[in-house]
Amino acid sequence: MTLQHYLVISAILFTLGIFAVLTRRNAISILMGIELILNSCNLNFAAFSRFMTPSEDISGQIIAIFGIVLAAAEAAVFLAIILAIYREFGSIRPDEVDTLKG
Amino acid sequence: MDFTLTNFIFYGFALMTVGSALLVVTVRNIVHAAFSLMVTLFGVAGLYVFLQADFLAATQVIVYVGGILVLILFGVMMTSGRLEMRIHIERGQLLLGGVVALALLTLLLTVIANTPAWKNLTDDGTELPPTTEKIGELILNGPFLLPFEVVSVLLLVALIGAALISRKEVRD
Amino acid sequence: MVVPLISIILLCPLAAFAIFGLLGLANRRFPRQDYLSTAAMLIALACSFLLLREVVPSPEAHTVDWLSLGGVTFSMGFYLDSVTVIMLIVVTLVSSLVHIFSMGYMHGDPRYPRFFAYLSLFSFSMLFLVVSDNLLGIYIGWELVGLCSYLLIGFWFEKDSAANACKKAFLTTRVGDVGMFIGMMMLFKQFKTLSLYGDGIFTRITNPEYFTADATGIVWLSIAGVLIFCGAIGKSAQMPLHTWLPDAMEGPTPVSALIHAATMVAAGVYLTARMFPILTETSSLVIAYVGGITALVAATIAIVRFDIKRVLAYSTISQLGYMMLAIGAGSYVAGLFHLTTHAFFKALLFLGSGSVIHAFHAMHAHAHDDEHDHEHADSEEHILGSEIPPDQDMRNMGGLRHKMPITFVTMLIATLSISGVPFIFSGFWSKDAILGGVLGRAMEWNSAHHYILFGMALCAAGITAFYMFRLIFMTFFGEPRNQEMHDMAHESPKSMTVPLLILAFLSLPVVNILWFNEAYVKPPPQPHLHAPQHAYIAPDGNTGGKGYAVSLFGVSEAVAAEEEGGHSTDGTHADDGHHGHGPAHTIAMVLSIIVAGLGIFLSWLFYHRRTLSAESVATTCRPLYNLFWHKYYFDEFYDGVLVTLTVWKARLFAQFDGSVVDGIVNGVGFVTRDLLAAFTGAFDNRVVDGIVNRVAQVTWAVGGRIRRIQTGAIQTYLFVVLAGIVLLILIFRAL
Amino acid sequence: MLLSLMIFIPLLGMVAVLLLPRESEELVKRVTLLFTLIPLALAVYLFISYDRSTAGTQYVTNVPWIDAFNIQYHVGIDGLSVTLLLLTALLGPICVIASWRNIEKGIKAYMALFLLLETGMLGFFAALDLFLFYVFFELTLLPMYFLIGVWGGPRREYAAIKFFLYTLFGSVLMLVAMIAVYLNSNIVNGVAEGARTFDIPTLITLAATQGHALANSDFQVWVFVGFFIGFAVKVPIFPFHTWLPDAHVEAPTAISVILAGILLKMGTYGLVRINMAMFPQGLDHFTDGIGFWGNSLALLGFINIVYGSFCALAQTDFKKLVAYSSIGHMGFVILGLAARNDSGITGAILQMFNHGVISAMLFLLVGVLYDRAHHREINGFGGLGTRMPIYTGITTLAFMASLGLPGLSGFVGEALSLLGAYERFKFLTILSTIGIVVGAAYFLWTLQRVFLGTLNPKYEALPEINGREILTLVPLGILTIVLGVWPNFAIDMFRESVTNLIDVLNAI
Repeated sequence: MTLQHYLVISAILFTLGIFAVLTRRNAISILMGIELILNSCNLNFAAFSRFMTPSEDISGQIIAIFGIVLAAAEAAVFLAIILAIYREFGSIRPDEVDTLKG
Repeated sequence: MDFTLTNFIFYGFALMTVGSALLVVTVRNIVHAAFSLMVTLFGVAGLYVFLQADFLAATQVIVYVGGILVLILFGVMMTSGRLEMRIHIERGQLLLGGVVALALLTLLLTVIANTPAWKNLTDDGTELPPTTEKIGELILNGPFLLPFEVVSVLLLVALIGAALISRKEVRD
Repeated sequence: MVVPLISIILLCPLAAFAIFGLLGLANRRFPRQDYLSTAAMLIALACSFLLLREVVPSPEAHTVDWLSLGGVTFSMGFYLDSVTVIMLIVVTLVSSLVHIFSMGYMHGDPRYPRFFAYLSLFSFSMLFLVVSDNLLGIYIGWELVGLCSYLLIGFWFEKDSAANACKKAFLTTRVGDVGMFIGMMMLFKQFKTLSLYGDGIFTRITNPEYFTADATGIVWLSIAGVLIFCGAIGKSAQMPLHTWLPDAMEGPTPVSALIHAATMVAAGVYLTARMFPILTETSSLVIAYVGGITALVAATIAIVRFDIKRVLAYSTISQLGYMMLAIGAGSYVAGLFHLTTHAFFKALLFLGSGSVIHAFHAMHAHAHDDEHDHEHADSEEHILGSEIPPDQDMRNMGGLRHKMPITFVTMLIATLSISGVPFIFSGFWSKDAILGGVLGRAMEWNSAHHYILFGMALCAAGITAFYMFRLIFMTFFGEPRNQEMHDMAHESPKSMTVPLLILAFLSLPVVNILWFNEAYVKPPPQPHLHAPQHAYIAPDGNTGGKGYAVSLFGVSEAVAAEEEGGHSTDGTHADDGHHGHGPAHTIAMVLSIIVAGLGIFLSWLFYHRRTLSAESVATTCRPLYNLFWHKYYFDEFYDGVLVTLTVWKARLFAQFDGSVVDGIVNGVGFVTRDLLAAFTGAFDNRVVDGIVNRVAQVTWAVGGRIRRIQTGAIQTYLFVVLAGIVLLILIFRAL
Repeated sequence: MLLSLMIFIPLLGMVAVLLLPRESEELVKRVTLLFTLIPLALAVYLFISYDRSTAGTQYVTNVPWIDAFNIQYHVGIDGLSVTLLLLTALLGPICVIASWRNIEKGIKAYMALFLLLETGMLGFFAALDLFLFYVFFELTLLPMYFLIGVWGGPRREYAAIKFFLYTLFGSVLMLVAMIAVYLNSNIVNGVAEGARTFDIPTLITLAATQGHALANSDFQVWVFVGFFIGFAVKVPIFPFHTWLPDAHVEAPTAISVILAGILLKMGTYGLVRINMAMFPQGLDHFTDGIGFWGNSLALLGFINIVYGSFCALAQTDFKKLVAYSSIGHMGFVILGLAARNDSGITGAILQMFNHGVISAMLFLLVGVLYDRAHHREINGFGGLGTRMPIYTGITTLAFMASLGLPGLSGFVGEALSLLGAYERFKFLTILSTIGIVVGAAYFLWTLQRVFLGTLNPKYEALPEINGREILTLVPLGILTIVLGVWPNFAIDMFRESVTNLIDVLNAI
């Protein structure tokens, strides 16, 4: 197993996440895409920590843990916002929520 | 490259992760997508194990699978009411998104392949003692104390904020 | 002793005003502001008399640094010489008497306390001006008296005429002040100081490090001198900035007496006298001619006025012209002597007229009360700028000498004095000194056309006698012309008559000679006043290092001494003086007595015996009469230039009463306000602002197009961002 | 430390105000007042304890802030800044008191923004790091925009946006110039060495060093122009002034006071602190009296004086009149600075301070009248002198001070500026004296139309100025008189600084 294995997996996850965010017309699906992206990042942290630093240094893992915590916070807020939007607009399709349209 | 058991399991996890992620972004049924995501998260947790990150793997399972995924399902149920909600996708957007995503992937892969510092770094296979204790030391008694506290406050704020936003009656 | 005394003199009136101002802020009043102010003035008067003894041995300046910069220091301070003391006494004395007079005259006015507070502020400012040892201090006092004049002319500001007059006075004098300020800037650039004494301008002017008296230097100094004199033109109402003074009669009569006759307007003369050491031949000539023309022209205008206060106002302008003429001609002492005597007898005349007006006004107030303002609003005369309130119209008076004996007698004394009736009246001596000085100067110049100056002065003297007696005859002699008003008239209360009596006493020469003399501690006044008082610029063109006139006393003595020591021509100066002045004095005296007698005689014929009819003369000399009545048409001339442009606005111009520069002031005001200002205003709105708005519009329009990109769909945004990132990376990798 | 305390206490006050419940308006006002009074006390302390005998900066705090660009949190005061700090701190509580009754909506937000504004202003005058200077400069912009745009008159949005865009336009040029200075700050004889810096005192030294890129005269001229335009908008100088009347007319009274009293001074302060001290050769190019460019700065001053005065004469809106008169008076500052000698610069600085005091008084007075009559049309009044004697008295004092009556502070600054300018620009200075007459004309004309004559029957019941309003005016009135009678009181503070500045200017 080389570092590049992990990086490739992570890159695929990232791309899929981006793809989901770009194409899915459902806010919850977008959230899932974002989770994929965050996971790919965390995976990178762990991988770099393993391969690029001395083995007893596990700072990368801690950053990954922070990342997970952030993901949790983000998910909570995201869902709250989705709920609020749903109440307001009766829909969670992002293309229907365009108050900011110029 | 030799197909040892370890290697075999690794590729298994890798395939599981990537495949289920593909499902997440392609299936039309949102509930199915959510379950595929669960598989992906498990797969990543497995990969963490390969990276000697046992605590991280456990956290991944507990927080993601136990927390976030459940949250997502709740969200699905509260906003659609029906379990079989189909995800709307447009052709044009699919195409454009696909192009951008592919371009991005190509880019990333090129970078990965061409960065000299990352080449030929193989896993030396050293076994680490369980990392839990060390992580505890680092977080509660080491350089990560302040970030840890900040992140705790952030989490608190996010939860209170989420509760406030999703309340039925928002003042004004 | 000097500094504390002067401080007391200055602080007393200031404190009286400050008390009023501070209490006023809390809407309270000192119970008797009138007593307070008067007491302050009396203390100042007492201190001024104490100073008489302090001064003479060595005039000195007492200064403190007022404003110190890195390289330059402006100091403030007192300078005390005999002239200062004379002015101090004149100001405090007249001011005290006017304070007392006002207690009677202003009694019952709703703003009675405020009047006294203003008077106090004025006294402070005037005294500050007088004792200042530097141009900056003089300028400060100068503007402050202008403010007081503004406040007091506009004291009855409900009257539109008063509101206009006070603004006009302030603005007109400010035009002159700007000239003065430019002069100060010139002097400051050259001499690096604005102090006059000590190591000031008067010392540095002889120092080649600062000033060389070559041809350019003399031209430069002349310009500076004339510019400083501009201030005096404004403040002392000389031609062509004299038009504000007659209008200033809108103020209460005691104010006219104090500010617009005795003290403030004389500040211009005082300033010119102070600047004596830097005057060159050219600037002296300018001053002399301005003074001479003013004296003559104002006197002729006064002949045909019917408003008792306007007659006196024009008379004041004329007399101030006299003083300027004297200073310009080098008769420094004569000019100041006339300033002093004039202060007393002109204050007396104004207060006397105030007494008459008061007598009429009391009755008038009962009869008409509110209609006062509307009465004249539309009258023909109003447009001509000579609106006359009935209580000031001499055509309503007559035969008052029995009704108001004290007023009559005191005013008669003043009139005799101003007319130059010989020997027992002070005006004779001072006026004669001026005439003698001017004639002497003309002889010295030995150039025919400078005799014109003497001619103008002599004519003015005759005319003065004529119109002053016209005033006396019309007011106090003959039959009452308006029986109703005559019946109501009465002698004024003691608070008013006592100051009249004191001033009448002061108009006697004995008194003046006594103290004027004592202040000098010099030979007796008469020969002194007629002696050569000027060591002149040599008439033979030998102007080398002394292109300036030198006075006899004050610090300039030092200059004179230096000159005598340094130049071989000093003997010639003395000779010139004696040759020029001996006969000049005699001739001038004889002539002046003759013209004064002639004037009085004519006046008697016209207005008392009525052997000659003023009306018929007016008819026969219609053009001349019109010339005087319309104040030399200057006003009409200037108005006319603009009226061709804006005939329809004639009434607007008529609002301002006008004579010569009224037209200019209005014209400038009009051009700037209605044309230039409107134009700049429009330019500002249309062009400058327009450019700004145009830029905004373009931005707006472009924004309108661009905003369509903003779909509001977050996925689009993300798409653009990612595509952009990918592109950027590709581009930069390609490079 | 003291200085930083003073700068950030209003910010603390803002936080405190935001934490208060929105219903308790009285409390909000009192807290705001308290948090503006503390800086005032500190400013007075600084003013008293400032060592007048040296030109160096005092009360310096210098700690690294953003290491990557060598940006420091560097604050300190010299004589010029301490004078303006005092003015700012003085106007703070006065404006709070002036806003006590006439801000009807959102008093909490208003006060919070006001405190933020005060921090920006205080910081600006104390900053000694170019970057910090810029940050504070921009920091004043934001609250000002909202204060005008939310609490202003009928055309408030227009005015606020105009103000914002104008200033932003200027500050962009300033930013460019600033970056140019930064990038050149380590180039000596064409070779880059050492670290770049934003530190103003260091830059001033570098700009005077032979062979340093900053000392190149062409470079100085261009950078001078960049900074100049940035500050010119604030002053405002002739072609950049049209935001001022609009902003003034629409802004609420207290904000007009701040605008005229402090914000305009930020422009002239910047000119002295940056343009003159840092780019003496650039300054020389525009003030050496040779040719068009050599007279250009004085010409701008002259135009400001005459143009502003004439425009003021044409106004019938009381507030607009005062606004245009500000333009005229700031012209004297420019003229004095262009003279760059003792009397010119001292006069200009005095004029800055005095104009801050006097125009604050004028705007407060206009506000008093507006609160009662609900309009500002000069011709719509008449004869108020009989009805409101105290108000008339104070207005007369302010007018007289503004038109330059000796004995009041306006005169000293004006006279010194002119005296100084005459030594270098004779002709322009003589022409500028027109401004003195026109200034007197419009103020006296206004005085006549509003206060003299017969009382307009509409205003027979107009109430007299009340105690609170008098309280805001009295300190300013006292300052006006004190500085008029004893100008050394202020000049003592910055005499050494000015001498020092002139030495720098003469060194080239």
